Amino acid sequence: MTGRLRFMRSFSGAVGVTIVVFVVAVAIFGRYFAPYDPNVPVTAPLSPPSSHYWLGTDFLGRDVFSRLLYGGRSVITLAALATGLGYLIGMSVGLVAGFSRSRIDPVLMRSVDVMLAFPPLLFLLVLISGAGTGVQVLVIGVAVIQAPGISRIVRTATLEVSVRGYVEAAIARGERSYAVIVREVLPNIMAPVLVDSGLRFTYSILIIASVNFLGLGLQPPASDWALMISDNRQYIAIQAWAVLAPAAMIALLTIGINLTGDAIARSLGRSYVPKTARSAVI
Amino acid sequence: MTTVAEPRAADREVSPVLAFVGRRLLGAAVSLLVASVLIFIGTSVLPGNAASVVLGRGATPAAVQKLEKQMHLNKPLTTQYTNWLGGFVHGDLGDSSIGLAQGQKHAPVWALISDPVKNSLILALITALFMIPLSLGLGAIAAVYAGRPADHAISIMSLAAIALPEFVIGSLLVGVFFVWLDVLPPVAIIPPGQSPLSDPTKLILPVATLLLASLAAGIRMVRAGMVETLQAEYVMAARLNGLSERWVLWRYAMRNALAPSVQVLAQNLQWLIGGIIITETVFAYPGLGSLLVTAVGNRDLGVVQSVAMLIAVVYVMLNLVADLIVLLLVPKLREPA
Amino acid sequence: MSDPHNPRPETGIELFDHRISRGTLLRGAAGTMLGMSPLLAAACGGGSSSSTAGTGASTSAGTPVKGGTLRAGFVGGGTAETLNLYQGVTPIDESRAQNLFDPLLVVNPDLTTGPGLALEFNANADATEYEIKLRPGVEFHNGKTFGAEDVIYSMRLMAKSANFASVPFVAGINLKDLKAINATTVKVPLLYPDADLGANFVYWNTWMVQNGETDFTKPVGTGPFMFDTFKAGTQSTFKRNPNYWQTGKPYVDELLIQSIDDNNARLEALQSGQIDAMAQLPTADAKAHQATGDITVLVAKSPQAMMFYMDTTQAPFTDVRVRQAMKLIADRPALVASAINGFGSIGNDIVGKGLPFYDNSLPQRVQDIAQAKSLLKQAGQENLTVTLQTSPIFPGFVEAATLLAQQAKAAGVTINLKQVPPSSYYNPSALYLKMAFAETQWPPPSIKFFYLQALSSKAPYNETHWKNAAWNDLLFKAIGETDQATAQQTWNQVQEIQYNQGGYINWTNADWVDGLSTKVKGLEPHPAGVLGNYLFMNAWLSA
Amino acid sequence: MSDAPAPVVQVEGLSLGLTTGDPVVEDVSFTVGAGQILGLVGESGSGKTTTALALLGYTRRGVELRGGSVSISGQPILGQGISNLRNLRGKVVSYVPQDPGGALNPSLRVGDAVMDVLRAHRAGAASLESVKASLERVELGADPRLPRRYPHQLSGGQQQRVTIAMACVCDPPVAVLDEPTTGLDVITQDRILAELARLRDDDGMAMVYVSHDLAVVAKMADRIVVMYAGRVVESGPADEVIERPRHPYTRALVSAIPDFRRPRALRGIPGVSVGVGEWPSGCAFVPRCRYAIDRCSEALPELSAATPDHSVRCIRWRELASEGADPGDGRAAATAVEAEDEALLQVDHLEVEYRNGRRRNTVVHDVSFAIESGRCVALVGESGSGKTTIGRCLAGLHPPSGGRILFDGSELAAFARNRPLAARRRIQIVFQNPFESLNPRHKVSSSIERPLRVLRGLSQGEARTEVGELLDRAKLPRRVGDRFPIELSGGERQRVAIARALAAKPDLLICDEVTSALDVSVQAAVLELLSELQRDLRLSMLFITHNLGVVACVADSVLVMDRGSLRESGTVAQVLNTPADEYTQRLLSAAPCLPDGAYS
Repeated sequence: MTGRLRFMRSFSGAVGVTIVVFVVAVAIFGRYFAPYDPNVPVTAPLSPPSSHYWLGTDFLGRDVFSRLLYGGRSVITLAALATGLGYLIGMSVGLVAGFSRSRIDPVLMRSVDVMLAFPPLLFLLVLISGAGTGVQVLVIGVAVIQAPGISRIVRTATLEVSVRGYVEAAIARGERSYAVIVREVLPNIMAPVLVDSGLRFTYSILIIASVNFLGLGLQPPASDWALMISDNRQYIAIQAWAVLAPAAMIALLTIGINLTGDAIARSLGRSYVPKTARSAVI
Repeated sequence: MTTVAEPRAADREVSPVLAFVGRRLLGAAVSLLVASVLIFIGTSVLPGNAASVVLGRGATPAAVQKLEKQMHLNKPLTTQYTNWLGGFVHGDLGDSSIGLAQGQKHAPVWALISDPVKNSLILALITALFMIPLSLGLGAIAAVYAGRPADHAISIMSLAAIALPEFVIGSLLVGVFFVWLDVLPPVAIIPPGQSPLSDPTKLILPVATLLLASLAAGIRMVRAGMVETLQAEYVMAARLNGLSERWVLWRYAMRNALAPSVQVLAQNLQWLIGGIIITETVFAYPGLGSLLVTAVGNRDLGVVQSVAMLIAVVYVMLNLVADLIVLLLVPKLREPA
Repeated sequence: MSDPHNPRPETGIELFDHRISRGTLLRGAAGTMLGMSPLLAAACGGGSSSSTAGTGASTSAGTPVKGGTLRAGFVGGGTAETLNLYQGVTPIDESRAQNLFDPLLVVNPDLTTGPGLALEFNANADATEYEIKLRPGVEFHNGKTFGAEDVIYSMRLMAKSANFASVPFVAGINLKDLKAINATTVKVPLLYPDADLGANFVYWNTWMVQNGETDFTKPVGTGPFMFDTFKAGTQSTFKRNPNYWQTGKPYVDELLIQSIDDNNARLEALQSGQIDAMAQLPTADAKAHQATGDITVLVAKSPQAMMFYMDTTQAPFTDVRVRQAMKLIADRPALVASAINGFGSIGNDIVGKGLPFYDNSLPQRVQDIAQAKSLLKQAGQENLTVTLQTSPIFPGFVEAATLLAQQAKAAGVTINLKQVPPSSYYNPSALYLKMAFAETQWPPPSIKFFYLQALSSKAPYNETHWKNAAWNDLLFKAIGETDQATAQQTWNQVQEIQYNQGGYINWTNADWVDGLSTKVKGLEPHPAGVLGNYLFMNAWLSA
Repeated sequence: MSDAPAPVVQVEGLSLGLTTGDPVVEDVSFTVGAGQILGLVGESGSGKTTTALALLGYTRRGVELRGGSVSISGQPILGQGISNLRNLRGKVVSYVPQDPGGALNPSLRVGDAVMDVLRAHRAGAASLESVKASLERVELGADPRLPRRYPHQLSGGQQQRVTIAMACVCDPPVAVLDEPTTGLDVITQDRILAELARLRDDDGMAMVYVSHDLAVVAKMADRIVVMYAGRVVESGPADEVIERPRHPYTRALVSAIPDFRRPRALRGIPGVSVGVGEWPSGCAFVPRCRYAIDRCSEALPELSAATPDHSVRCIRWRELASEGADPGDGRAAATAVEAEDEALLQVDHLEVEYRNGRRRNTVVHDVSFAIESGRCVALVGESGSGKTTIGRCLAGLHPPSGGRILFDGSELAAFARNRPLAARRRIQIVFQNPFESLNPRHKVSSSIERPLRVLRGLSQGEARTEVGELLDRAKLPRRVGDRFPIELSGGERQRVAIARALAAKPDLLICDEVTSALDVSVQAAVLELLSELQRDLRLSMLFITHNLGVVACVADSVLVMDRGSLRESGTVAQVLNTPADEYTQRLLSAAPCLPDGAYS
């Protein structure tokens, strides 16, 4: 039973995976089951759930249930893109710093410390108010916030792996550093490095939702879980479902991802819950 | 009987603690310096002429000229930077660009932000007072009872809290404690000059929101640290020497799990300062966060630069304090082999 | 007759019930605040406009009780808040100014004007010079008596370019020849004939300050409240003016203005009794609370026009038939019901409902898809596709745009929405005055003011790029016409041309919607401004 | 041997198993008298540590007690409640850990650590004097400041003495020692063993000494119990078990131990020891036993008494007893050096240093030596002597800071990547830790193919066929090719690493402590393979090790290193029998070796 499958057997791992599959399915295929057009107002705004509109209508009178089915895709793609880009940047910096073991390492790590010393939400605010609220700005901004934390983990993992026999054997064979990294180092640091990707993915969702809340993120009329929350938040007393439904979906996604992540960490034999606090990302 | 070889002579040029602290201070200074460059470039690279943007509709050519002189925008970037940083170091946070635009000769940023800084710090400190013991306590419990119901309960709760953005947590709390139970004030309006502590009931919900959002990460990290130390050899050896379980947990496992947890909790506190922006807006709490957001919106360069620098200083200080605590906890760092 | 060539601040845009519901100042207010200054003055004359929904609840029952502190919550302006009424931009600035200072002429609930610090505004035969008679025996807070010199100083201060909010109101005055005939009379010569100069001095950016006032950090005025403390973006407090010229007022001892950016927080503050009055109550909450009655919802009709506009110089809107077709596509009652929850009257494509000289005779335009289709066919524009740029700068903007796009499908017109951030929507250096099809909001003090600022040949804010020399001459004839009947007749011609050929689609005149604690009495719905046009001197707190 | 004193430790039919069901230890019984040391010997996976821990009533997570009883000086240990079990541990039976560095609380001063044990058992009487006394007992009394020191400030030897002090502070009658000296260098190990012997003689302490190193056990123990796959296969007085081993496994084990006093060809035990959960029905040693017959695997052989005091679990022990030692062919005398052909590798005045931060410390100082082709040179020294660093310099993994390395006449660049392809091909290195020598993400075949493709430029097809031959040469079944390293034992992985080195057809093979992480039996097999390869392929080898026995079995000549400098060099016979240098002499006297009469 190789490592990958073992985590499925553990109870929380199985629960985690089913939740993630359910939420992603809703996000991707939900739109084909949406009873109404998400952007068309169907009845009076903020009307309570009824037989026609299972989750009632939002502040504009649009059907919350349909918007819920449409709203997953952008949240997940944006967060995935941001986290992915963050990993891309973070991994390359971490690998170079960890593997080179030369002057570059302290220089890179000092700049990482500086980046981590910079309040991330402020960085995003300044970036957005400078470069406008395009989706690309959001993705790049969140990626740049994630990168320092990732590079620190990757560097530690790389340092640990690059003293191992099989890496030194490759170096002794005179293989080019690039080949050594890709063939010998990278495959062996993926597991520990990716374990905390769950937490990072969740954090990307949250920071995008917060930016929306501050009014700088996605623009209406896009139907997006994070935006639905910030749009309808102030009418929570009148029509709570317009906020609770998307919030529940995001919460489910987070719990699912992290249960799976923890299960994978356990199946790696070490309770390798990464040292990155949510805040380390910040 | 000759004793075994003498322990290796410790090099005594400079006491290790001073060297350690010295290095950390230097590192902190460098980080702050680079952060200041980042902040300065970040804010002054905003498109459009800063002065005309701040003046908005009143941006007649004459007014723009006057404001640019007042904001020293006509000087080369480097001099602007050195003046600003020089002033910052001496505690003069410069003027609010908006203030200058309104024709005030001198609109000190410090006057604007002295209250909000105090309020934000109070909120952060109260939250920290609860977060640190709770994170350590719950994290330890989750680790000791790893795999059993207590552990699952704590991790599910912490996962749920991580999942929700602060403003949703805030709204839910207000929904429950004000709209439904009507026991707690939903907003924390503190008149200027009055300390938030004068009316603590107003602080309950904001602190609860911050706690729920930050506690989760803290617990997860402390738990991870504890689980690893519980599997350490010296814990098994201690048990095999007949030490009581409580004694083993506290003096062997917890003590060695503290150092990594401190670093993590410091990062959590740093997040607190950043994360306060959302919570202050939700509860209309007159803190640094909401002021900063409006300043960025108004392109009030003076305020944004100074407040960002202030937050960066607090960030770096927290790191420094965490490092010093770790120094106290880990003898290896304090007294070299 | 020379044209007024004064630079017009974007006074036409009143920042009031605006989409700060998004939780921060940043989204809308910050951008809008910088982008425009509120200009809502009471128009004089004209009957009150009809309203379709949400009657104002009256709060005047019972005899006033003296004492206590009235705490009013407004959307904060952050560090941009100011006490300088000639640079004030936001409603929170307006609330402070209207309680510290006094106007020459006050605006009555029926939008007619009455004597303020000026008892009479007498024009000469050809309306090229005025003689203003001042109210005697009025004292400033520091005990100095109010006189002609103060009026002259105020007018000259208003003209300074830095005081961008007040400049347009004194643009037509020959400042050099201003003369104080005696302590209570001022001679005001004009640069061009203006039959209704009084209308300019109702708006809060034109109220009177004492002679020599320069530094507005500790302002001295003649108003009902005296300055106590001020902290930009947080809170300001004012003490009762014991010898205010309207004897017996104000009733409360202290006025406290609190900045609360987030709508939800402001509403919760009102519900939890931390403030007594709340400006800008979101329409959805208003509807809900009208039902529950736990707070008093103060609704006031107003001439504040919400409009789509088309740039008549950019295709396809160069063709007047296309413009007319678009006007026929809009289903105005549906827009009002969904976008602003019914808090507004139906608009009729011309601005200034309820203001004097407003042409009530023009038929109310209704949705006519068939006619719209045939007009488009004639113009060769079947299945037309256009882009409507909207922004959440005002509550209802994005909602109305979404709904219009939906309604246009019936006529085969595809409207693509493009949302832009509030900070660039009214920023001339970014998008303002460059958009082909967009939205705007005008709360004009008088229709004269709107046409001068938006449609005249030298109009600084010509959103529809309307250029028509003949129409321009007709406009100035109307402005200068002293005879009431001929003036009304000329104004009707001016408005009819706009009604048929103009680029504006005015779908509603939105109401002011605010919230009051049930304890607050004495504040009446008032078309001129939020919270009963800020008349806190009338407010008193019942047990 | 003194007649059996009253037994202090009484173990009857002890059985333990995994919570998932598989047995780990089955029906183990033995007794230990006061002042007696019982050696519990077995390879990894034999269950010796689990048994030892059971004496303290401790089972690791996932292991549970199945049956049997343990009583120490009359007190039953198993089945006790946690509270009174707690005051038994340390007072009645104590524990000395294997890795002292890890077993001491890093944030606690050593004095306080000892005080903790005292305080746990004698609440009132815990005092500084008794701590000082217990430290003096283990000769740590000289330095008054020592109790205030932290573990990281002590040497390995001192740390172990502290753990022993902790184990004896309450004067327990019995101590369980789990491989206490494996992590230590030979000289320190010798002193610690002397210390333990003194405790036994002066204080009459009974000890259970768990170890995989038969040489050390032979030196210390009065009685020896040999375990294989969770069962006792032989037990008896130490000298009898070493000199007249009855069970085939014990015999093979004794003959697999390299002994520098009698250089002899080693015979490893083929195959791999049985893991938990894979126990066969009959005798577990059948798959690896030379004398196995069908009856062996029918039923589990009983533990029968060859003499009243020496029992063995093998049905054929009587026939084997008469057969006597099979004539191990004595190792051919070191082949005389052929004509003084030109040295393959020449190292002149090598200097190497490590830089951390600003401080530089020299690790290798002015070392010169040569390796002729076809010769095996052993590089011997304790950890920290610089021997591994020299190996890494030759392999191009660490740049020397002085001196020259000539290979086949031409000077070698410092880093491998700057060396010509030929040099990179002709020098190969095999590392110490088998679990990190192969990339876990690649199949064994692709790990071996890599050098074929990179260094010899073979095509995919050619490389695939050659892998098979290389596996045969390393005595591994070909099916190993498509398995992952995780599925192989330590010995098998080391053989794959050797196959990978051979793939490049090297002339010089650097072996950096290749067998020190392996069990004795597996070590012998690997050494056997290396000698064979060296003979067949006329390979020259640099064999780095700290084990003098291994040197005697494999090397032609020896270089002795101490703290970075070369102390002595010469042929194996010269250096091992008539050492000139004082350090070498101390090394040889301290190194544990089998008694003369040992079975060979």
